[in-house]
Amino acid sequence: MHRYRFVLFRPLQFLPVIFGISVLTFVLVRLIPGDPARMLLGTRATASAIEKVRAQYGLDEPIWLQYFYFIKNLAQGEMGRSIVYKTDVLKLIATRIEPTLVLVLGSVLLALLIAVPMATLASRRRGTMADQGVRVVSTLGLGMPSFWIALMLMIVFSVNLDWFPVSGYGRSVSDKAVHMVLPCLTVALSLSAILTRSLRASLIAQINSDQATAARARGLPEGAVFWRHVMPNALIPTLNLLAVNIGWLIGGTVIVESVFAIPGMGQLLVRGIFSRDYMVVQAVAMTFAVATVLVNFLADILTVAADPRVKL
Amino acid sequence: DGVLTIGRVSDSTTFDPIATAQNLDFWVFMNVYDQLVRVDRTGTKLEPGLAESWEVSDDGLTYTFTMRDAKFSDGSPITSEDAAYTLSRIRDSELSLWSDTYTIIDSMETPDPKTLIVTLSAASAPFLSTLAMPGTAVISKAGMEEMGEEAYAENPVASGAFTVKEWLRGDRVVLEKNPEYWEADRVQLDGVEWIAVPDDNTRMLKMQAGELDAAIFVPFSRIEELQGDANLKVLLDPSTREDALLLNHENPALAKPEVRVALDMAIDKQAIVDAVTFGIGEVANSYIPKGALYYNADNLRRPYDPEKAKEMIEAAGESGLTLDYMVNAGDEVDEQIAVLVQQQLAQAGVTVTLQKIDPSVTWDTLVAGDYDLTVNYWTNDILDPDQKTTFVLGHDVNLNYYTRYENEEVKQLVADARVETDPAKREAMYVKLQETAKAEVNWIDLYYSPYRNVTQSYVENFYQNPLGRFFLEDTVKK
Amino acid sequence: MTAPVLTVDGLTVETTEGQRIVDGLSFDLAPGEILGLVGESGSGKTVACRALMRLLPPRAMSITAGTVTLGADELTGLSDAQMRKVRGRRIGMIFQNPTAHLDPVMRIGDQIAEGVRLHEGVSRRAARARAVEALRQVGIPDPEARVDSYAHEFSGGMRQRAMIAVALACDPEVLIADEPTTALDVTVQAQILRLLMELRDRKGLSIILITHDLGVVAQTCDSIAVLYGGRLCERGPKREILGRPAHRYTEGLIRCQPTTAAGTGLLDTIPGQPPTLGDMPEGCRFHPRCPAATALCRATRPGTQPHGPGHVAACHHPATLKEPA
Amino acid sequence: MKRPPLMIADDVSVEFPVQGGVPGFSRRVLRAVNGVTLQVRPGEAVGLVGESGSGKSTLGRALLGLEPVTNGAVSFDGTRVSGGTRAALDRLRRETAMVFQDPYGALNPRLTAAQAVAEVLEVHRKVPRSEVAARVSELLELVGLRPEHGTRRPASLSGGQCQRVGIARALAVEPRLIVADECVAALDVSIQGQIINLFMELREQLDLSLIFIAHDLAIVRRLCDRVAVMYLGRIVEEGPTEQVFTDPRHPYTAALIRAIPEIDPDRPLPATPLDGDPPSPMRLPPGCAFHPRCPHARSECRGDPPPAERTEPGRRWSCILGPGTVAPLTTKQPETDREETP
Amino acid sequence: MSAPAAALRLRIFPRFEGRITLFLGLAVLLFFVLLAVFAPLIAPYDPIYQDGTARLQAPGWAHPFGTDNFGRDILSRVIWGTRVDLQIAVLGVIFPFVIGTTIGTVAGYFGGVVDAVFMRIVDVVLAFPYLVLIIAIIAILGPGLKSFYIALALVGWVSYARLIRAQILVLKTADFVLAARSLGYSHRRIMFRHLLPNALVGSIVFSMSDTVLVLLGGASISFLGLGVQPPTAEWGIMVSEGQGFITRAWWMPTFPGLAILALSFGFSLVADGLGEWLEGRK
Ligand SMILES: Nc1ncnc2c1ncn2[C@@H]1O[C@H](COP(=O)(O)OP(=O)(O)OP(=O)(O)O)[C@@H](O)[C@H]1O
Ligand SMILES: Nc1ncnc2c1ncn2[C@@H]1O[C@H](COP(=O)(O)OP(=O)(O)OP(=O)(O)O)[C@@H](O)[C@H]1O
Ligand SMILES: [Mg+2]
Ligand SMILES: [Mg+2]
Repeated sequence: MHRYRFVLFRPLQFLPVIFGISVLTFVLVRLIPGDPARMLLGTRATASAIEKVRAQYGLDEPIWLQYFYFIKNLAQGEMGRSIVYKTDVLKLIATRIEPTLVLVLGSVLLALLIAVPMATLASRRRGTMADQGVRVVSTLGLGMPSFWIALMLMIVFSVNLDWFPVSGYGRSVSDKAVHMVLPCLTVALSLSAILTRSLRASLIAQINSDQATAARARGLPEGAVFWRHVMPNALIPTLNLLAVNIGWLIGGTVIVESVFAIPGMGQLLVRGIFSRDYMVVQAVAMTFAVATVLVNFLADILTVAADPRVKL
Repeated sequence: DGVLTIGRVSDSTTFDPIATAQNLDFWVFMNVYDQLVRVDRTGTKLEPGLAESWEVSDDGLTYTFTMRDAKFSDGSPITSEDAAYTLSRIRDSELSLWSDTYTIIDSMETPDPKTLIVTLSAASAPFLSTLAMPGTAVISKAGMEEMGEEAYAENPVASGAFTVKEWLRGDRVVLEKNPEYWEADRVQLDGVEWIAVPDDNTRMLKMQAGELDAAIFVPFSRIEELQGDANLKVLLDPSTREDALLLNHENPALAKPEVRVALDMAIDKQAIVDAVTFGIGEVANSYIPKGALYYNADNLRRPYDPEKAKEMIEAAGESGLTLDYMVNAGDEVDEQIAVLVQQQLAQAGVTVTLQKIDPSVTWDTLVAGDYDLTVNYWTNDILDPDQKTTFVLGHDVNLNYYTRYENEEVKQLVADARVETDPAKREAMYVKLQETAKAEVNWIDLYYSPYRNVTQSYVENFYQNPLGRFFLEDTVKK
Repeated sequence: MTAPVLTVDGLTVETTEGQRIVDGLSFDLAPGEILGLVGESGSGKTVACRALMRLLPPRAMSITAGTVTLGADELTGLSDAQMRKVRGRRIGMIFQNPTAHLDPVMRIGDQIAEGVRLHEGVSRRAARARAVEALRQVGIPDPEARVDSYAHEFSGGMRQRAMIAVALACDPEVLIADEPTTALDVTVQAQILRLLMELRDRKGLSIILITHDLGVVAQTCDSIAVLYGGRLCERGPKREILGRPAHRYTEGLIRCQPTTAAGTGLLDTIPGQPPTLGDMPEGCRFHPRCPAATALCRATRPGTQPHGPGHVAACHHPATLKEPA
Repeated sequence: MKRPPLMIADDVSVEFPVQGGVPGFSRRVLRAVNGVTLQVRPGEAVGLVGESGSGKSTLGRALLGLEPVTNGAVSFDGTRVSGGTRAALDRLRRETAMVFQDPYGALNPRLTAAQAVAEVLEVHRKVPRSEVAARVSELLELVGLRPEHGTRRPASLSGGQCQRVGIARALAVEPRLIVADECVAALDVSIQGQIINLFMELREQLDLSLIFIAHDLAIVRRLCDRVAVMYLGRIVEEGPTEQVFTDPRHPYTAALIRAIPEIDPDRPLPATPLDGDPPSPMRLPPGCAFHPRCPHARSECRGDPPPAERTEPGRRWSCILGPGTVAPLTTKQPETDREETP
Repeated sequence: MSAPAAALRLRIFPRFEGRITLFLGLAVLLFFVLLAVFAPLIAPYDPIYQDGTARLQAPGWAHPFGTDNFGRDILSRVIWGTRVDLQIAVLGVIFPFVIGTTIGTVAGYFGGVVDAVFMRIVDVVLAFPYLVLIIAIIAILGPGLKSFYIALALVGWVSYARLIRAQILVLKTADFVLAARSLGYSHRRIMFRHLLPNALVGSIVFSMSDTVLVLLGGASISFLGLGVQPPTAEWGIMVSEGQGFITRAWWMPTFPGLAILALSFGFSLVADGLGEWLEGRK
């Protein structure tokens, strides 16, 4: 169908973004003061040892040459070797990508599970105490630092109630599921606050929309009007908001992963930044960026699928 | 089951002993590898490891090790060849971060599988101690050559009590009892899991929830609370850790000894111990940690006297002194000390401006000398005081630990002490060094503090030796 | 005369702030009649019709007085559930802006079938057949294929036809058409008006046609009701009103409607501006713009008086009477 | 004596890029105005009528240099302005103005009426700063607003009043030509007349040229000297208003005139309204663009090239039919001759 | 009759909708502003004075919010922290707002290459995890508030640019812009006198809720140890430092946490109220 023709050509538009990201990460990482060799060797390093490490990772080359190698490797599907972990960065990422993926997807799912009923309640009972209640709850959800939410959840649900493990990722599928409830909930609480607000606003707009009035004029009960005509139309902008916020969301996993000791990409990235592990930072940032781009691409496809008017 | 789970800040980075300088890795190396020579539990004596015994020639240049009957985890015998390979690798390999320490090894011979003869290019009192450093963990030559360095670094052939069963990068290292280990009878645990839990609070909560058998590095602030938990045992093992306030002697004011002395007097170390360590630490009086070899218990303790300090500073013509204090961002204890020092020095008329710096930049700043004051800590890698003394007083490459303290006499004394083989004379030399350092205030000793670990009450014989190693051979889970 | 299908008596709609948007509106609708509801923007035409359907924006306005009777049922007294059975099934409604009033993400056929299935409980298949039939009735070519289209795939005229199909799918007795052609081109407007008239002829539908274009009314309606400032000025048979307007506003409206007839010089106009909700004039709401206004007009609201066969007007000084001294 | 034309559009086309093509490869365009030739003389009012989407607004904007012309040329007062120099464009701006359909949308909601008018005076330095206020009230008075209206923002003015502000602002530049784009379509009938009358008076007083875009032919007949009928981007008929109304030569013009509702209970709806909708300008039919809806269409109409333009003195139209073939409009008479079954 | 009853029932809220929220929000903000301005007068203690004899005291008469592990009065620190956190909320939003608005306006108005270039930059920045980018920039500039503001400005403008650009794209097709062009106004005048004031509403509402994100961002940055210099009292630092004491001295993280929540709540209310009020005025 020609509405989906963009699927073929949109990826071309990604190229400049991905190129931009590669430059940005590369430059950013190298602008950060601090020497990876010294970080690796610690306090008792000798100058010669430092020189040796720098040479080993090509850090003594001019910066443009380093970038050239980076791009060259990238073109060959390589991301270089981690200075700290002394292994291929792609291999590292391969082991770390799943927890982050689960965390992000789980959070989104959970956030939707929270936001949809809340926004429904608020928009259908607009102006009542229920609406105000939802507003207060969502504002509070938004106003709490995630590390704080995490701590509270741990104390209540893990230490006191012993329902979920405090932290970690788990081994088997069911084990992982149990481990990821609290981390996902942590992210979902603030995410759902944003989604609830957005969804509530679009629901209200749709509830009062002409097409909803027309549906009522056909004799449809309010429930049918809401679920068949209001919700589908209101959900589309909210899903797009979600896609735009994916970078924010992934950023949020950085803290959640370290609090919950989830061996994911966020932790890898932060440790990478703090230990100046250039290759790791570059690779993870690139991965995140590509993921973000893909998510937005997916959102485009979804929007086109959900809204017959949209053509891209 | 008999698997001990231990929570720590971060995951291992490699199993190649020569390629890392991180304690994180050392802890696990000591479970997986054995060494020719080990440090004992008290951290004051060397004891035989894979080397059953050794002899030192009179000139102190030739060391002859006799290897015991032991096997790698793949069942192959551990020979002197392997030991020699291990040492030559740490000295020569591209990957080695420790080459400098071992260039003193001139040559090695292996006349038979049980004998290793090491010849040094110069006599060195601390040489044996350096053989107990984690980098010299004995690896299998055949294994390394067969697997290649990268594969070995992921799944090593073990010479120690445990083998690596599984390594989930970023999450945990899973160790399994090594039945081939020469002391396998001693090992009670079926396995060990080193689990990364970066957040201190989370780690402690995991202990409280009973999800870990042990956790290392308990924040000072949590000790009292955890001690009150009947299910937990808080272990405060003696350490060689000393926290000291570094002074940059290049600052014209700090170059004056009387100013440094005044600052030492202006700082109420006991208050710091009380506030920061909740009374768990102990005020330090020497750069050599308490309980370590040649520690001088009688070293001077300057009384806290801000008034006098103020007078001295004024007398030195430095009234209105302003100093930049470099704080390691994100290190809670560091920030707390900084805040206290700032307040205390204010009473002596010294203005301290705090400068938060990303920890990864700290070293560059220290190297560049862009600071006046900063707190740092040191733990000994080896039991011999030479290492720290050289770093702190010996005019080594690191500018006397970046304080830029200079005293030629001291420098000479450090060099002499290194080669002095008579223990009594050596001790006298180190006492002299400690007294001089204190007198001249190369830096300001703040406090000693123990290692703070916690285990479930059913765990026994879990300990950290003063050099920071965990030996789990005797650990039992009841 | 047959009994009216729909009787509106004294219908009053107020906002929550207490402003009267529709003030005592009364009229009735005979079977097969097309009633033109005329008035300027903001005169309350839309609100009045939504009030008939009890579809006023919740919490913003409500019916505060009056009754609406459809056949034997008094709509104002029905429960919400009962009222839903009236909507779509007995009264259909079409709107000015077809684009906004069709669900953009639901197929046209499904929107038609939705009401049919709800009201008549027929199978999915049967409802679809009905949808095809409804589209055929309103003159959409190739309805079998077009049931699966989305609104945006239709042209403006087709969308309006589709809306009519939605409204007529359950064969209502009354159709309320709120400015159904304002957004359309004149040539398409003629098509839609023609369609409405045909449907009336074929099905005996009664239609309330809201518009502000007297021309449309003249060509399509049987009778006319004129609204001004939320109140009824005048109502009666088309020829009566257009030929012998009684209310000064109606008269002015007819006078200032431009015609295609040749003419020169300035157009006739009604001076001044229509009143706004905030400041409704006392007395007759038209008096500030009325050439014949007197103190009486400024003070008292005129009552409706008969003015001819089926023709009533609310004016103190009807045009055909002698002008006051 | 006829004066030379003030504005000349010569074979003007305007194209818009549309989405859907492959980025960087093919470019799909929509030709909104397609080879239009039109002249406006000083003091003349030209009506531009046609269905929605036929390109009236686009043409109007192109004439004022607000839309880039892809083909052809526009000249104003003897100077070429399309693709012309900056100075020519500046001059065009200083001597023309536009009035819009949506009276609210055309005014910045944040400026009061007086500010909106004053801004023009300041930008063009029409009067010294000190006299701006006086000139503003003069202009407001000219369009029939009281001074107190000047202090209000659009939201607190009625539609008709806003439209007057828009006209006052247009007059502030002292233009020689005004393009009024459906400027009464959004207004109530009782207000429409007031605005039209205002235009008629202003034309009289100021010797303005006027391009009056509308789809309400009744108003055009009253106001304009000449009328041009557009269909899908082309002018299909143009001529003196009276002649076009009484004797349309193009069947589309005839249908347009017939479709206008008239307050005449005796005149029923046209029995055969024009069938179908205007085709999308993206997919123009070959030949005469009107042929799919034309009751008189013959096979010649369906093939390229489109019908040649036929002219008579003062008139031109693009249809193969001869004069008198399409029904003339006879007002106030029932069109019994066309009253057939649908 | 049910109709009048319904009218009565429904009359309670709509009239105040928006306005009441707005006033409530403004009241909360005003409260904090007063707290910040009069901190020296209101705070019972010196916020950085360490009283070695009064460590970790539970809330009581002498210290209503208790003391921390240095014996500092938490109430005083919370009050003084208002100064820093209000500054974070305001400065952390103002710079991105101004930069983003300007760029968004120019890009949206001119379109074409300018737009394409800026939007690709926006894409790149958006594709980067937000917090990570901020951490990286702070790492470059060195920890501290100034770096935080610069990082926020460098990263945060993107949202505003997108928002404004979208508005401008819609508005620039409005008749009043065409009118301005037909009247020969300069691009600058059209952009900044005509378009921008009309496009700003959405961004202003967004900026109010953005302050909440900035406050939390500040807290997260403090959590990672990259925030203000000690011993400055700042809520985010107080919460993250107090966390370790949660089971032993719950008051240490709780009160500054509540302060963050309250201020966020104030800003959110203002955002909601402003949004609804402006919506209602249309
Ligand atoms: N939801 C609402 N809340 C408050 N007032 C409203 C609402 N809807 C309409 N009104 C007011 O009610 C009055 C009548 O509006 P209505 O829409 O019925 O007019 P109309 O005659 O249909 O006008 P138009 O020809 O413009 O459609 C107007 O003054 C309008 O401002
Ligand atoms: N900026 C634009 N980009 C793309 N297409 C446009 C643009 N402006 C107008 N068009 C298209 O050009 C054609 C002519 O539009 P124009 O607005 O000139 O018609 P019009 O005759 O003024 O219609 P109306 O009576 O509805 O105002 C239409 O098909 C329209 O969709
Ligand atoms: Mg209406
Ligand atoms: Mg137009």
